[in-house]
This record gives sequence, C-alpha cells and structure tokens, in this order.
Amino acid sequence: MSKSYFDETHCAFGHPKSTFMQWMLTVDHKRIGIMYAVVMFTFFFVAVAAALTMRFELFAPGQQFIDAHTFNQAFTLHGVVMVFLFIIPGIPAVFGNIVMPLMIGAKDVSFPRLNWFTFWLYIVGCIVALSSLFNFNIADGSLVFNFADTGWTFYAPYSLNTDTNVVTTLVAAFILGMASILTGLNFLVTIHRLRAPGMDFFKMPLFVWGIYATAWIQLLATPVIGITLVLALLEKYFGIGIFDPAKGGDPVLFQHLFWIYSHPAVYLMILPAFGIMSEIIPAFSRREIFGYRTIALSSAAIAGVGYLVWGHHLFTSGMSDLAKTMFSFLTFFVAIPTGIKFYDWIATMYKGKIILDTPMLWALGTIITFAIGGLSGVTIAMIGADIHLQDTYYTIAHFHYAMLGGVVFLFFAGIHYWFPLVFGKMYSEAKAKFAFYTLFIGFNLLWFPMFIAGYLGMPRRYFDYLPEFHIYHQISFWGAIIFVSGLIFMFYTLIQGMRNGKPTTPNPWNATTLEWHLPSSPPPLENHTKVPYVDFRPYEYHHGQPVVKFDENMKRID
Amino acid sequence: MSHEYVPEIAVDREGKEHVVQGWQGDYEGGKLGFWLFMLTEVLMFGAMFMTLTYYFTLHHADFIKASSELDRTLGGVNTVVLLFSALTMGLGLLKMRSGDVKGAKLMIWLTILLAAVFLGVKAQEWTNDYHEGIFLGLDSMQAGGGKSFGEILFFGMYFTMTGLHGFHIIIGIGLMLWLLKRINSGKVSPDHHILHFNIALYWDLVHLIWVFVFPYFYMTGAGVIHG
Amino acid sequence: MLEGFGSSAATFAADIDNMLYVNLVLSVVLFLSVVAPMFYFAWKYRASKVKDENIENITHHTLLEITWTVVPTIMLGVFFWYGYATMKTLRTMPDASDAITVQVEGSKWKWRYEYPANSNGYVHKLGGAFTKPVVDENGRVIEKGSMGKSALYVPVGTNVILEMTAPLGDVLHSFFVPAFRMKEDVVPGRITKQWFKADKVGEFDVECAEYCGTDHSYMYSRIVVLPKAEYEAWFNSNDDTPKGNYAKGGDAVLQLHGCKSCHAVTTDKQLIGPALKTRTLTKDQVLDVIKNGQNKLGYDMGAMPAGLATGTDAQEIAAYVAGGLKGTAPASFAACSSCHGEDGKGQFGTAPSLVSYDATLLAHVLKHGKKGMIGTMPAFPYVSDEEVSAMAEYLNSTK
Amino acid sequence: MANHKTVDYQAEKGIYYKVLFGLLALTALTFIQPEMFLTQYTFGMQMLIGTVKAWIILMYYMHLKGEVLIGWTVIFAVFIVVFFFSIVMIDVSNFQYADVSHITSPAQ
Repeated sequence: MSKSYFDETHCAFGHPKSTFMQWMLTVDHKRIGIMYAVVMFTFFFVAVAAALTMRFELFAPGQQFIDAHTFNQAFTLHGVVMVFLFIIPGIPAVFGNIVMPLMIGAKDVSFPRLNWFTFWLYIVGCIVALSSLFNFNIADGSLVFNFADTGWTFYAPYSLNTDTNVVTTLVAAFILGMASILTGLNFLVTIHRLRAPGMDFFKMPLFVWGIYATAWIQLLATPVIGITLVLALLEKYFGIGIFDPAKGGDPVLFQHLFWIYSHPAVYLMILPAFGIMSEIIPAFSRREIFGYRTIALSSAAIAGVGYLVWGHHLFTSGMSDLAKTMFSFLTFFVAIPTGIKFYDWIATMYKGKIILDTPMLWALGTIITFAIGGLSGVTIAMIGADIHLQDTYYTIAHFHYAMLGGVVFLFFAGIHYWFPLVFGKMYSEAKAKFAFYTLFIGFNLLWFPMFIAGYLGMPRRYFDYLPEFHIYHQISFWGAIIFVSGLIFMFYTLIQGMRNGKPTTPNPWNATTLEWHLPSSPPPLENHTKVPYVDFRPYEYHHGQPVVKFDENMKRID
Repeated sequence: MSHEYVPEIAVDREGKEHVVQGWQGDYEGGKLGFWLFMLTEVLMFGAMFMTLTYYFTLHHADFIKASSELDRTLGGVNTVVLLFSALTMGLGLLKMRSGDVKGAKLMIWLTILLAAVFLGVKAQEWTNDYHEGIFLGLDSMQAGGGKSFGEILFFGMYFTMTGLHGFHIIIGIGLMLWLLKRINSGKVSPDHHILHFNIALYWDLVHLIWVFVFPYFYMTGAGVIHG
Repeated sequence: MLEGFGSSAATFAADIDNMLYVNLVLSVVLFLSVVAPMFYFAWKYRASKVKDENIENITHHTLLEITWTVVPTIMLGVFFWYGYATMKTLRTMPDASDAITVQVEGSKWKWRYEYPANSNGYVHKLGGAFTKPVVDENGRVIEKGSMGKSALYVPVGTNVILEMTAPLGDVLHSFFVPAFRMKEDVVPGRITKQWFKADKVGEFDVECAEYCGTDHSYMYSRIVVLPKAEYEAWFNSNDDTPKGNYAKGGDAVLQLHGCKSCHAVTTDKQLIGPALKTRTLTKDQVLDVIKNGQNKLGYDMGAMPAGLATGTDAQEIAAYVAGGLKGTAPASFAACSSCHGEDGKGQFGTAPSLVSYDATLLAHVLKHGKKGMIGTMPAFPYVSDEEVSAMAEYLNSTK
Repeated sequence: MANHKTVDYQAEKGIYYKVLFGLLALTALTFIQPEMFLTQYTFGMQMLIGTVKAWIILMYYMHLKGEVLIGWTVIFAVFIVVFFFSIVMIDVSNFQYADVSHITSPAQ
C-alpha cells in the first residue's frame, strides 16, 4: 500500500519536520488545491453573511438595523469577496489544481514552485482585502469599519471620490489578479507540455478543456483590469486625469476597461463549471458523452467570443448607439455554443442508465437553474429590454442564477463528485441529497421573485424601497433563510464524511477518466504509479461499464 | 524527500515506448511559460495604449501640441541606448550558449550599465519637465491651471507609461543581477541556460515596449505641427 | 407609489412590453426544450429500469445537431432584431422644434430640472431631493418622507427631450422611469439624452439606477403628466408648484437644494446636520452658512459645502429658517452656561442653542472646539466621557 | 535538460549586428520622417516604423522565427489587443452628443 499525499509531500524548499510547515511549504498540487478550498470557502461564508445582513435589512421598507452607508459597504464586501476571493480563483484553483494534472496523467503542474508562490500571493491578496475592512487609528487605538462602499465594480468617479478604503481594496484586487494570471499560465503550460503520451487535445477529458479555455482568459484578460486598477490608483493619488471629467477624462472609459476583463471573467467562472457538468453527466448516465468535439470546441468558442462582448454592460452608460448594436449582436453568439452544450448533455442521457446520486442531482438541478440564468441573460442582451432592465433586480436575479445557480452549484457538484477521490472516504448520500433539495428550493425562492421585482422597476443596490416591492423582498428573505440553512447542512454533511465517512475504492462512481485509475484512494504523492499511454477516448463505456482498465503498473488490461 | 526527475517511459499496447515529459527541466515549457507571461505584459501596455489612443482621438490637436513640448534629444538618446543594450543582451546569451561564460557575464554587466544610463537620462528628463512646470500633482496640471484637457491627459499618461516602463527597467536590472549570482553559483550554465534565455526575452520585451512608447509620445508632435 | 406602472405610460412602452412578451414566450419554449427531455429521460432511463445491455452509446446525430444549432440561432436573430428596433425608437430623438427640451441635472442625491424661458421670460427651476422619512430610535416614523417639490411637469401627448448631465466632481447617476421603460446614465462632464411622449395623465416615479453613494436609494423624483391646457397655464405662470401635495414657498426651496437630506425641519431630530427647528439663527447667519459653507463638526458627510444656494433663493431660505423655526444642571455645565445660557438654549449673538446636540456631537465640539460664524468655541479636551454623557442627558431633558 | 543544441558564437553574432544596424537605420528614419516626408501622416508613419522595428526584434532578437505554438499565442494576443482598440475607437468616434458635451473642452 503506497502512502497517500496526506502522508508525505514535496516542499518548495527545505525539509520541515512539522506537519504544519509541510502543508505551508507544499508544492503538491493536490494539497495546494485543498488549501485553496479551505480559504475560499471561509471567505464564501463571510460573503454569505454580508448578503444575509442585507436580506435582513431589506425585510421591511425603511431602516431596520443598519444605516445606508453600512448597507453599501455590505454589498461591496459581498461583491468583492464573492468575485475576487471566491469565484474567480474558484473551480480552477481548487479542481484545476487537484484534478487536472491527474486527468492528463501528469505528476504535477508544470511549475510547482510557482504554484506554491501563487497560492501565497492569493493569501497576501486576501490579507490586504481584509486589512481594507478597517481603519486603524494609531492615536486612540480604535478600529473603525471603513470598507469601500463603491460596489465591486469600483466605477469611477465614485471610487475616486469616496474616502473609504478603496485604495487597499484596489491593491487587493490587483494582487488577486496577479495570482489568477499565474494560475492560468501554469495550467496552460501544463496542458500543453505534460499530457500523458498519446493524449492529444481531443482525447482530453472535457474538464481539462474547460480549464484550458479558462486559462486563456485568465492570462489575456486579467492584465487589463490590473492596469485599470493601477490607473485608478494613480488617478486617486496624482490626479492624472484619465477618469476625471474636470480634466477632460471620461468616466465611461473606466467602464470599458473594467468590463474588458470582468465580462470574460464570467466565462472564466462558468467554463470549468461546464467542464464538471461534462464529467458528471456521462459518468452517471453510464454511457459515452454525446458530441464530445462540439462540447470541447464550444468551450473554446465561448472563451473566444467572450472577449468581444463586454460592451453589453454599457447599454445605458452613454456609449454610442453603433457600439451598442455591435455588442448586442456579438453577445448572442455566446448563447449559441452554450445552447449546444446543453442539448449535448441532455442527449447524453438518452438511452443511458441514469443514476441519481448526489453529483448527478446537482448537475441536473443546475441544468434548470442555469437555463433560467442563461435565458434571462439573453433577454438583457436585447438592447431595448436592457434599457429597462439594466441595474434592476432583474439583472441581479439573472447573474445570481448564472453564477450561483450555475458556477457555484456545479462547484458543489464537483465537490460531491471528487470527494471520495480527494479524501478516500464517502459522505452520507441521504444527507447530501437532503441538502441539495433544501438548497435548490431555497435558491429559487430567494432569486425568482427578483425577476418580477426587477421588471416592475426595483433598482439594485437600494437600501430602502417603495412599499410595492415589500412582498418580493419578503419571499426572498425566507428563501435566503432556507438557502443558508441548506448550505450549513451541506457543509456539515461533507465535514462529517471527511472525518468518519466509509472508506471507498479508487473508483466508486464507475467513471472512466484517468483520475479514477489511481492505485489508491486518496491518491499517492506523485499520482499515477506510472504514466499511462493514452490511446482511448475519455468516456468509453460498454454496456454501462468503463472500457479501459489498468493494472497496478498502469498497463492496459482490457 | 526529493523531487528529482526520474526519466519515464510509457508503453502502448503494441509495446512501443514513448518518452514521458516531466515538469523538471522542461526547456520548452519554461520558454512557453515565459512567453505567456510576456503576453500579459503586452495586454497591460496594450490597455494603456488603448487609453492613450482613446484620448488622442478626442483631443487630437492638444496631444500634438503637448508632444512637441517633450525633449526629443534625450528621448532619442535613450532609444539608442536601449537598442545597444538589447544587442549586448543578445550577444551575452549567444556567448552563454556557445560556452563562453566569462564573456556572457561581461555582456550582462554591459547591459546593466546601459540600463543605468537609460534611467539616468530619464531622471534628467523628468527633472527638466518638473522645472518647466510639467509634473504630476503640480498646480499647472490641475483643471484650470492653464493647460488644455488634452495636454493634462497627455502628460498624465506620459508620466504613467514612461514611469511604468522605467519600473520595468529597474526590475530588469534586478533580474540581471540575480542572473549573475546564479551564473556564479553554477546554477545557470551553457547546458542549463533557460533563466538567461528568459531574462534576455524579458529585456527584449522592455525594448519592444519602448519602440512604441517613444514615437507615440515624442514623435507625434515632431516636425510641422498640424492642427 | 410607483404609480401607473401596470399599463404603458409612454408611447414606446407598449413596444417594449410586446418585445418582452415575445421574448418570454420564446424563452419558455427554449427552456422547456432543455428541461422537459431532461425530466423525461431521468424518469424513462432510471437506473432501476435499464438493463446494462440496453445502454446505447450514441455520440452523433447530424440532423439533430444542426436543428438545435439553427433553430435557437434563428430565435436569437429575432431577439436581436427586436432589441435593435426598440433601441432605435428609444434613441431616435424627435426634432427639437417639435419638442420641449428640459435640462436635467443629477447630483448627490437630487434631480433638478430647468425649463426654457416662458412667455414672461421666467425660467422654471424645479426638482430637488426626496425627503427621507425620519425614524426615531424605536423605528417609528416621526417625519414622513415626501417627494417634496421634486417633480418634472410635462404635457400629455407631447415630445419631451431630456438633456441630462451631472456637475463636475459629482458621480454617475441614471435617470430611470420604470413606467416609461426608459433609462440612461447621467455622466459628469457629458451630455446624454433621452426622450418620451407620455400618453397618459398621471404621476410616475423616477429612480436613480446607477449606484451613487450613501443616499442612492432615496434619489427619487416624479414626473407629473398634465393635460395640455393645464400644462400651458402652469408653464406661462411664474408659480413653480400648481398642484398636488407638493411643498410650497420656503419649504420648497429647502427641498430644491437638498437641505432636508441633512437637516430635519419639523422635528428636533439630528440628521447629518443639526435640526433646523431648534436653531435660533438670524437671516444673516443663515445666509453666511449658505454662502461660505461650514466645516466645524466633522459630520459624516464632511463639511456643509458653500454656495448650495445663491441670490434670492438664499434670501428665501434664510428668512424661512430664521423666522419659522422656533431639571437641574450638573456642576460641569457651569462652564457652558456663560455662553450658552442657563438653560442651554443659546444666547443670541454669542453661541447657538445646544438643544439639538446629541452626545456624539457634544463630545466632538468639546474635544475639537468649533468655528462658526457666531464665533469660535474653544476646545475643552479635559472633559471626561462621563461628564459628556451627563451633559448630553441634561440637554435631552430640556427638549 | 540540455535538449537544445549549442551554438557557434562567431557564426551567429553576424545576424545580431545586422539587426542592430537595421534598427539604427529605422530609428534614424523615425527622426527624419516628420521633417522630410508624409508629414501629414506623422502618427501613422511613426506607428508603421515602430511595427517594423517590433517585427524585427520579435523575429531575430526574441527568436520567434520557427516557433509555431508560441507564434500563434502571440498572434492571438495581438489580435485581442487590436480588437479592443477597434471597438473602443468605433465607440469614441461615434459619440452621439460629443459636440454638446464638455468632453473636449471645459464647460462654459
């Protein structure tokens, strides 16, 4: 029995004796992925708490228990933490690290030390972000809550005028952006250089395709927001004038630069999530995936077109009508490959054997929620509709259906799917299913009323609202309560499974991709005992059983 | 516990052997990775050039006027200095690859010297600007300080972009000093020169950025001024 | 509020509703085309029913794949065309000679409207801040919120062009009229425009839809659509407020300049600035504050800025504030009484009334002193926290 | 690993000098152009010369010649930058109310 990666590790430097330092200095991609997950979900709950605070405040019209300024800081905190600390590193940092090298038969990522450095850069970014929460007054030693109140978009000129801690928040976002770039770079080189012999691009599992497309976005879009934030800092300190209309600058340019990154960033979030979906659907339908190539290429297409459509965030910003028309037109081209993916997944279920284990439940639930999120996105891609719906709760509901109901739900699906792989143990199926149903119901109760409220004209980022909208906010409130309870219950179930779940075999789901062909569970330090030769498609099933089998030396035995 | 590279062979079903690429000492991977990193720099400066062009379109005449006020002689000197430094860097790498470590080190020192000259000239130029009332934060750079919109923006971007470029030069000097240390300790050698190769690439990128920064700021207002 | 949303109130609103309806129907079709087969397959091929030999690995079906690419693409084309067509309607400005052009200025956190000169040469300037409801410590509303004079009067069935901008140094806002289904950002240093033709008499809410800071959620205003004759009569008079429950006279001017966002008027409640009811100020003092601003108390919002109102407006406010706004002491209060009077209600010409000061404010004044137009109050840095709260309690009891 | 061939210094340095000479000549052209010819297109000409210089540096100093994969990634990145440029330019040159706005000159 070989030792798992929990028992020993490679370190960036030195050979520390203590387990703690071994974790701190580890370059092992699996350990780094787990550490990302721990930090990210800690922040996830911080952001959820901020959101819940807002829901409590909005339970009734008028001021309840926080004032407008604190409310503005709360939604900024929610947005900044969710976007920069949680969902952008998100699936790539966790499963890209843990699973992707296993899937392509590599021993580690291409630059393991850089990977270690990137993780700590991310931690530095988190610390800077935390430090922007408070102002420390040296004179009397008091801490004053002074987080930025700009919203996560930092729109100029508001971000340049406010005297809250915008600067530290911008620096944090910049550092986190650097970490994101380096992650993408590392994965790109890994996928290009370290695939097992014989595995060409069209033999890669679809999750790897998702990570590959994502890595390109991380690499080529993030620098733009990096420099935008630098320009905003220079503007704030030196008044270079770029976003200041009093000096001839143009506040709308900030929005262009901001969304050049931040729009591709939503595809950066969703593409690896689609990858997880493409892994789960065939594994739990016990058959080969329908239209492998179209799914793979549509990932690339979404990433490519995703660069070209940022302007649909600016339909009411004073952009020229010609640009609006172009952006609206281009935006629809994102919907086509996305739609194709959906039909391919559904077709994969046809004449398969559908096993409704927890990961599959999450995947199917996401098909519903993301379909709503995607189609409502198509609505606001229509310029005339967007002029009415922009910056209302409709938009809020849309992107929460897409981000929470798409990315995060699939993240949860991935957690349930790869849980036995990572820990070698199994959670309680019954409890996990119960958590799914709670979350799914709570989610829809929370967000669906916002479509209606938004259509009726409830603007976003409102601390107080007109009495007409009371009912929608109340339904949302109860949805939020159910949702958060489900969330807590789900994590409780997972932690229980981690502590004293039943040990599993290396391939509990009867899945086909390489990460399920490891000699032991959890995997050993340097992954596969030997690198296999890959001359098979990633999802080959015959009569519901995986076709490809390996012996302990990774030799094909089928 | 070490993570040395153990050469590995994967065997396919016909019994043919295939070399497995490990992450250790992956020359091509190192090169690819560094190129990808440079692309992020390209995007970063690309976004700044975009900002610049955006305002150039809006404030055409002001930009040309402001550009004509910059010191083309010092800018030109810097262009030539950087050109020669790119040559010394390239020759240094050639010497390294052909086994002449001593010659390579000499060339790196030469490059560092030229980079320092570049920074000196830049500092002189900024000082001159400052005395002429062109510097970030001065009253004359505020709205209503006697400068048109375009001029304020032009100089704002000028200091931002040449400043960031200068910052890259400083980083470059630091990298080259580190490289010399690695050469002295034998970690970079003719057989194992990926670090040298990548730093040379970085230096060429710094040069490349200047190739666009220079004409954009210094030359658009040169010669006959068109309104 | 939010009156008249249910039916379309502008000529183009029906087009947009129509588009959204078409979109909704097609979206439901697309949604069902994904979700219905999903449920069906999950039931039909459930694990307990399928034998392993019957699983089929179908990986391609060209006709089907072409169908589910082309059909949605056509639908997306329809969506694009609808979106484009309505955008054209919304964005094609009517001829200026055939329309009323109103200048709109959005600033933190109020809307202001300026009309062209009427037949008398009088220029209507309307608008102002929505007055936030004032809530006491128990959450009871003690001063009701109101739209005040913040209304834009327009005639029914007439083209109206809004030329919108924000002052330099201000931030982005967005002029959003849900009932008209229209919205456009207001950008400092830029002009943006939108137009409408109201086809219904009534009152419709205006909201700010682009986040603009603390009171973003109170940046309301209202569009009042009048019958043509009534509008003409109003427009050619010099009275800014003809109808409805809108503020009048000095009260209206306070609203117009957003005074009431910071200062409570009918109650003693301390908002961002001191309550005006209890301040005993002369007209000249008020004028001075308006003209030169005030920065002495470190309010949340920073200083009271100078020049919020000028000329006759300022005179009017001053007259209003100055005219209409009308236990045992602890030992430490003796030091205060010399200036502020035995009862703390102020001595004319020397120091203001302390009645409106709460503990925080009091502590600040005592610590940093205070420089107002009445004179400089010196700092009393040695007053302890206990003494401050004792004083504050006393002052509260005098109210 | 030493999976790359060593080079002959004397044979290769010639190309470096040639490139240096070419770049110097182009730099001289940069200075001559605004005074001598096509002066109404100074900006375009300068950018054109810059592009030629950049091309030479990329191909010879940065050894992009013969690099297929890296070459394509560079083209991809440059394409994206160019796209950003064109869209923003289309937007900026089509502002509806540029003439009445205060974008280009202070408000009266």
